[in-house]
Amino acid sequence: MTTTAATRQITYGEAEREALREEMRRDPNVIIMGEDIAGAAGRQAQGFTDAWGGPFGSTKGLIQEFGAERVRDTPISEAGFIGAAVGAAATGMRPVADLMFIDFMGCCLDQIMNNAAKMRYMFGGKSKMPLTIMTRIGAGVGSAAQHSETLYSMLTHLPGLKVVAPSDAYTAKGLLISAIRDDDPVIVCDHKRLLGRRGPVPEEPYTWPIGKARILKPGKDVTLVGISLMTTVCLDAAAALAKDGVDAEVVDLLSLSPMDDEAVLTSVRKTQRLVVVDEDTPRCSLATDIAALVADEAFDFLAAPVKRVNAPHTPVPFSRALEQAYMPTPQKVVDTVKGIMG
Amino acid sequence: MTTTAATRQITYGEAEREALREEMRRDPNVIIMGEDIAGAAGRQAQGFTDAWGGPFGSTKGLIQEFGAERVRDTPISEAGFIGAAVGAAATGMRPVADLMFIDFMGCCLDQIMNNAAKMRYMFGGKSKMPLTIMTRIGAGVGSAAQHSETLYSMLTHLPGLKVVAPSDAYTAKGLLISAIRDDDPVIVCDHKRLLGRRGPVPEEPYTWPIGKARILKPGKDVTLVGISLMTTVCLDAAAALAKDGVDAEVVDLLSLSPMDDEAVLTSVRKTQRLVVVDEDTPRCSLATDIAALVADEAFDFLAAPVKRVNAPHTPVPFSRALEQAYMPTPQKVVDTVKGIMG
Amino acid sequence: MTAPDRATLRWLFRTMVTIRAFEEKHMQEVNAGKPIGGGHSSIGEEAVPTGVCAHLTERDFVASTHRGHGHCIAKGVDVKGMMAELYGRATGACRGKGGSMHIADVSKGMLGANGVVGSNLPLATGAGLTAKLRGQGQVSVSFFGDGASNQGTFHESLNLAAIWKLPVIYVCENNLYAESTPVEYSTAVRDIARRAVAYDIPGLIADGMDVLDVYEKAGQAVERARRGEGPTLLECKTYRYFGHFLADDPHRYRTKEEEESYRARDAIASFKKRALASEWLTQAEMEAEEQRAQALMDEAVRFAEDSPPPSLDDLVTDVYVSYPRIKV
Amino acid sequence: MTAPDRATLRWLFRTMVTIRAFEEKHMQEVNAGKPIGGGHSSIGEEAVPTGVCAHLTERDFVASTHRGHGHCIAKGVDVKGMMAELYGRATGACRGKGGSMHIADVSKGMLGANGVVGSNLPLATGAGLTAKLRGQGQVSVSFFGDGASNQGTFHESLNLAAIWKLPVIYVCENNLYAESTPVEYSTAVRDIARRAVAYDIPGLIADGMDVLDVYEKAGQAVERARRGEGPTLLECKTYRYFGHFLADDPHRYRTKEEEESYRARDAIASFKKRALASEWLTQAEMEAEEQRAQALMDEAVRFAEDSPPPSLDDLVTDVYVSYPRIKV
Ligand SMILES: Cc1ncc(C[n+]2csc(CCOP(=O)(O)OP(=O)(O)O)c2C)c(N)n1
Ligand SMILES: Cc1ncc(C[n+]2csc(CCOP(=O)(O)OP(=O)(O)O)c2C)c(N)n1
Ligand SMILES: [Mg+2]
Ligand SMILES: [Mg+2]
Repeated sequence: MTTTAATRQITYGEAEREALREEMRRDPNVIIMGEDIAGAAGRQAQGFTDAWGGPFGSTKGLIQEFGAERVRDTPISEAGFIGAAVGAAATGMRPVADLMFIDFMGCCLDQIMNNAAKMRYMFGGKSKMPLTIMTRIGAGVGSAAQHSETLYSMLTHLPGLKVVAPSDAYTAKGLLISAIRDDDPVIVCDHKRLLGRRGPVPEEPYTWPIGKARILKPGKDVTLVGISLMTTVCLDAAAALAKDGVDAEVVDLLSLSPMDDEAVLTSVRKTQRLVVVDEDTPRCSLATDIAALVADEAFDFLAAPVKRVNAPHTPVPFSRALEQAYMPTPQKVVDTVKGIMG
Repeated sequence: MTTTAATRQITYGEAEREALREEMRRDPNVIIMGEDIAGAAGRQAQGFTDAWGGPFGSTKGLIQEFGAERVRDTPISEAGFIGAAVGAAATGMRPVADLMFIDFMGCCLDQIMNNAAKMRYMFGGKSKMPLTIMTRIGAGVGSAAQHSETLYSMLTHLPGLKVVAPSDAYTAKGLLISAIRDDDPVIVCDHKRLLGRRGPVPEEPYTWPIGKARILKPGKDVTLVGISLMTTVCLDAAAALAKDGVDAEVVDLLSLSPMDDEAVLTSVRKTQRLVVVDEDTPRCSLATDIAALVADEAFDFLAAPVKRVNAPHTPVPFSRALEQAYMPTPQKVVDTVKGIMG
Repeated sequence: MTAPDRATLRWLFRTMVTIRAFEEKHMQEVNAGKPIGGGHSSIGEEAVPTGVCAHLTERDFVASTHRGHGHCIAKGVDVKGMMAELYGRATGACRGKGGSMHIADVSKGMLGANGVVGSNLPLATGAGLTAKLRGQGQVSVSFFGDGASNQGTFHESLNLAAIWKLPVIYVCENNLYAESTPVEYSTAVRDIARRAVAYDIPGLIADGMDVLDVYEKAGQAVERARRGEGPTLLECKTYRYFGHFLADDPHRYRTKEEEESYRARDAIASFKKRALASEWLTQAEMEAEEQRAQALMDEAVRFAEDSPPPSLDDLVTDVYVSYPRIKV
Repeated sequence: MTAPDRATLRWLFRTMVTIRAFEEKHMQEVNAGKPIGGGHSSIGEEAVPTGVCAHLTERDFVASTHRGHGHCIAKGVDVKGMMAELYGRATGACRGKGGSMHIADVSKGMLGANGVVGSNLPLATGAGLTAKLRGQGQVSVSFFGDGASNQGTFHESLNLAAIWKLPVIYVCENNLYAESTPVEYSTAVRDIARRAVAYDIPGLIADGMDVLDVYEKAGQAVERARRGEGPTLLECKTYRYFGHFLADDPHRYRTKEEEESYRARDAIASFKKRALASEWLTQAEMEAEEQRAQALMDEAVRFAEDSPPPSLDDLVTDVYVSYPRIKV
């Protein structure tokens, strides 16, 4: 973690690309693999290269610096290439596998769950799994039910995996570097609607520790816990609440597994009220996880019911109006907070 | 639901077989498919048939009555045959697909999550998905990390799926019949350690409603919510607590999605204390889900922190001693209850 | 081969021009900034769904892909409902809840476009199982791309259909690309049809720019399926004229010459020429079809624009047939 | 073919009898009611891992299956650690946490037995990628069954290895059954090796009851891989003498005649006969190897029985390399 004052503003996506580039320079074992992460695969000789740079451009330019051996386009075979990344990680590489959308994890979950997550334990601690999986989450871009899910709750459920969800360009770079350097498998969940947002990012490599949340706005009346894009929803809600004299503290979770229990508990012990804002569907979600933590370990401090604002228990609808209604919004958070301010 | 007094005792596994047989007699659209659900596939002519009847014998005898067209052994291709069951359900059959162990869901989750669970919604309500998936869950039989998981929390997370977990022979038959008759996809989670347990089961077909919990032991001091095998752990704990003068109420959840919120809330509003006992790993689990529900909707009634007894956040270890330590036990429940009896 | 009868020829032409008109209209509307979802254009590939679906009735099944508009039209899904779906309207084929990648009409045997590559092959296989169990000669078709042929579901589905002798036709639309990835990079075999060897089933190749060739080969496969002899893998060599999705610039990964070579063999234009030369259809008849298709699209857009969006209550309906309540 | 050198012949024999002795000992201990996990016996199939691993060094990789004891032994995993693992002891190969289906020794290139059928093929493919990137001539082997050849991972892995020319040998142990399911039912092709056509790679068939035939064909595949020419699919026709797992009665799905026909070609017995006739090894040498194997197993059991179970703290260790704390 660094505290260098950074004035340069780049997008979340650019910050990730920078993280990848810096780590690939630093360690020859770092490789990247995924569908269209460069593009026009195999056509360098015909003058085509790097046609896509990933579906959102996060890997653009890397093949030009590092070549097709280390920046590997793959066929559409998620179990095959993510499983191959697992095998490469078990044998000494430090692969970054790109799963285009988290909605596709059903195509490769066995490799993630039964191999990547469990090998170290099953082998009695005698192996490492320095694997990073980058994937995109979230609704709000009109992509309908199979390209808009959040789903990190399902991965957080699984022992052996680490799961992070940056909320801006700064944490995107720091967490991705941490993920790549980590000897455990880390899933990095990037919200599509954050990729284009700009923020200050130091040029030199730095890490944001996996397992550490941050307080984005201190407050004393209620704790809002946000994850990924929802952190910005919390900030907007906090601004609106401030006008009504409610001083909300915003906790940006960042790491879902391991989770910074202490940051959440400390905040709630102070504010005595909690609203978790989570874009994932509600059942067995991060929101219930945090609510349960607090209802156990901060129970005596609570002055009001523990509240959650999630997407509803439905697939993501296509129609704009419905998709709008699907998303947690600052207004829903404000209304929820008001309901417990007594 | 029936209240016929049943004196006949059969095992959980036999009760399921009876449910399958009765439903297959009742409706020609009901078919079963899975690996070795009959066995010796294709060798009837050589005098071999029904060699296995499923890995635990739950489908034994069915091929003899219904033939190989309706009782279909499959290759080892979970995505292929479970996806085929989805396609058959979308076109008018009422298939029961057997997923040998829930640990293998990573091989076919895409079909379950993106097709079975979402088709009706994505198609604007213009389709049905009368699919049942039977699968086995749970540790405690020395099968190690890839054959002992519980994982129903991940499926409960998914909108569009229904998930049930019977706790004895009676509910096994009633819930399986309900699942088969249901027009939505239902996952039936059977704990390996329940399959051989006997209980009273009426001979005629009956249903246990999906979405309905039951109170197995009324009590006034604390609510214990159990799921699947953990219900029996709760009963044992309740018996032990009774000796110490603590009167526990045991709620047998049975349906995980939809969940009988009211049954849980009503109980907790009465007892003011809750311990959820869930064999699944703790993060984003059913236990957190129930805890969060209560911390929200029964908050004003709570007299103590909401507690959960889960397996730890680890894979399932092989060594007996470790596996024993892994499982939630009556003693752990008793200790947890004592910690909040004030 | 002998040409199909006049009614069929007319249907083939009508279907191809309807697909193209739909795709062109969609592209126009998107480019005009209409409040409408993007999508994956199938312009250039019209001959494939057309030549295949010519053999099907409403009782047969089709499972489709992200590039599904053509499959839907060829399978008889109402074009107005399709357009309204792209607009996210309550009158859409999926009441606005599915969008381009999920258009379906189960009542017509169209089991849906599908946004997950390779995910539809098991579905079509299951529909084939239904067909087999019903014993009424229905067949099932899975359309999928060259890219999809590398998914595990391809392998599992073909093996399953082969051992069970299911009446399924696996139609690989080999348009040379999966997004920006050339098939010669992603796929370890020159002709995808060759993969049939691994399941001991027929593997046929059709010229996907020639609707009559597709029609003929698909006919063989459908007949085999209806006779109960099992599945066929049919590879159609085709081409998409535009990018992977509407905003994609394909010139970052392929040459203009390659594009021109396919456009020069355009399925509609070459059919027209042959139809005139062979006196299958008159110039006037074909022009009438083209005008009809244009008019239909104008009508479809009007219909969509005049339609209301779904009610907000619809957010929580259709998740289940029966479920107690879903909170918002 | 010319016979391998004496040292190799001796290694082949030693490895086969060690595998058999291990499996027999395991079966005995289980039947005697020892506190030990069950497992999947590979008796009858010893020639396959032996003939393949004879070409490997510790720097090469192997990914194995639920039926993995033979692969582990042939790849040089310590037999005492294996036995202790079955006993769930702290001295086990996996410190008692893995059990029969997860025995591994990454330091020896053994990437683990694996309880999910078909799950190891991508792993071996990834190890092949490491090998290729390192450029030091390492190779990677995936062992898997006839049943596993119907999993999607088979298809995805072979395609990936083929397009990337990875040094991977996919060894299909076709023992005719997947649990109780006969291969002729589950698998739509007579020779699984034929599936190589779908990836334009060599598909070889070896007699899995003849260690020298396996040795020869595996040698071709390993050489090809080391030369950087890419993967090979090698099908070994073999047989398991016992049930799928120790408690399974195979006579519910296969004939005693079939069993006898394979036992008559037993890999160890027939090797012995040939070795004597060809004067590769003497009777005494071979008896010494057999006794050595027996003694090793006795020692392994003693070692296991004398070893402590894991400490209860181990429940929550080894989940991660670094993680703040895991509550029990
Ligand atoms: C499982 C999965 N992986 C990746 C994607 C992203 N994706 C959408 S379309 C596509 C290319 C598909 O290529 P092909 O199968 O050849 O069909 P085409 O687009 O050429 O019609 C990809 C990679 C996806 N939708 N699903
Ligand atoms: C994904 C998955 N499906 C099912 C099983 C259950 N199972 C264990 S071994 C086995 C048969 C495997 O057959 P094959 O691949 O031929 O190997 P063999 O046992 O003959 O060595 C099955 C179905 C499993 N472990 N994993
Ligand atoms: Mg394509
Ligand atoms: Mg086998």
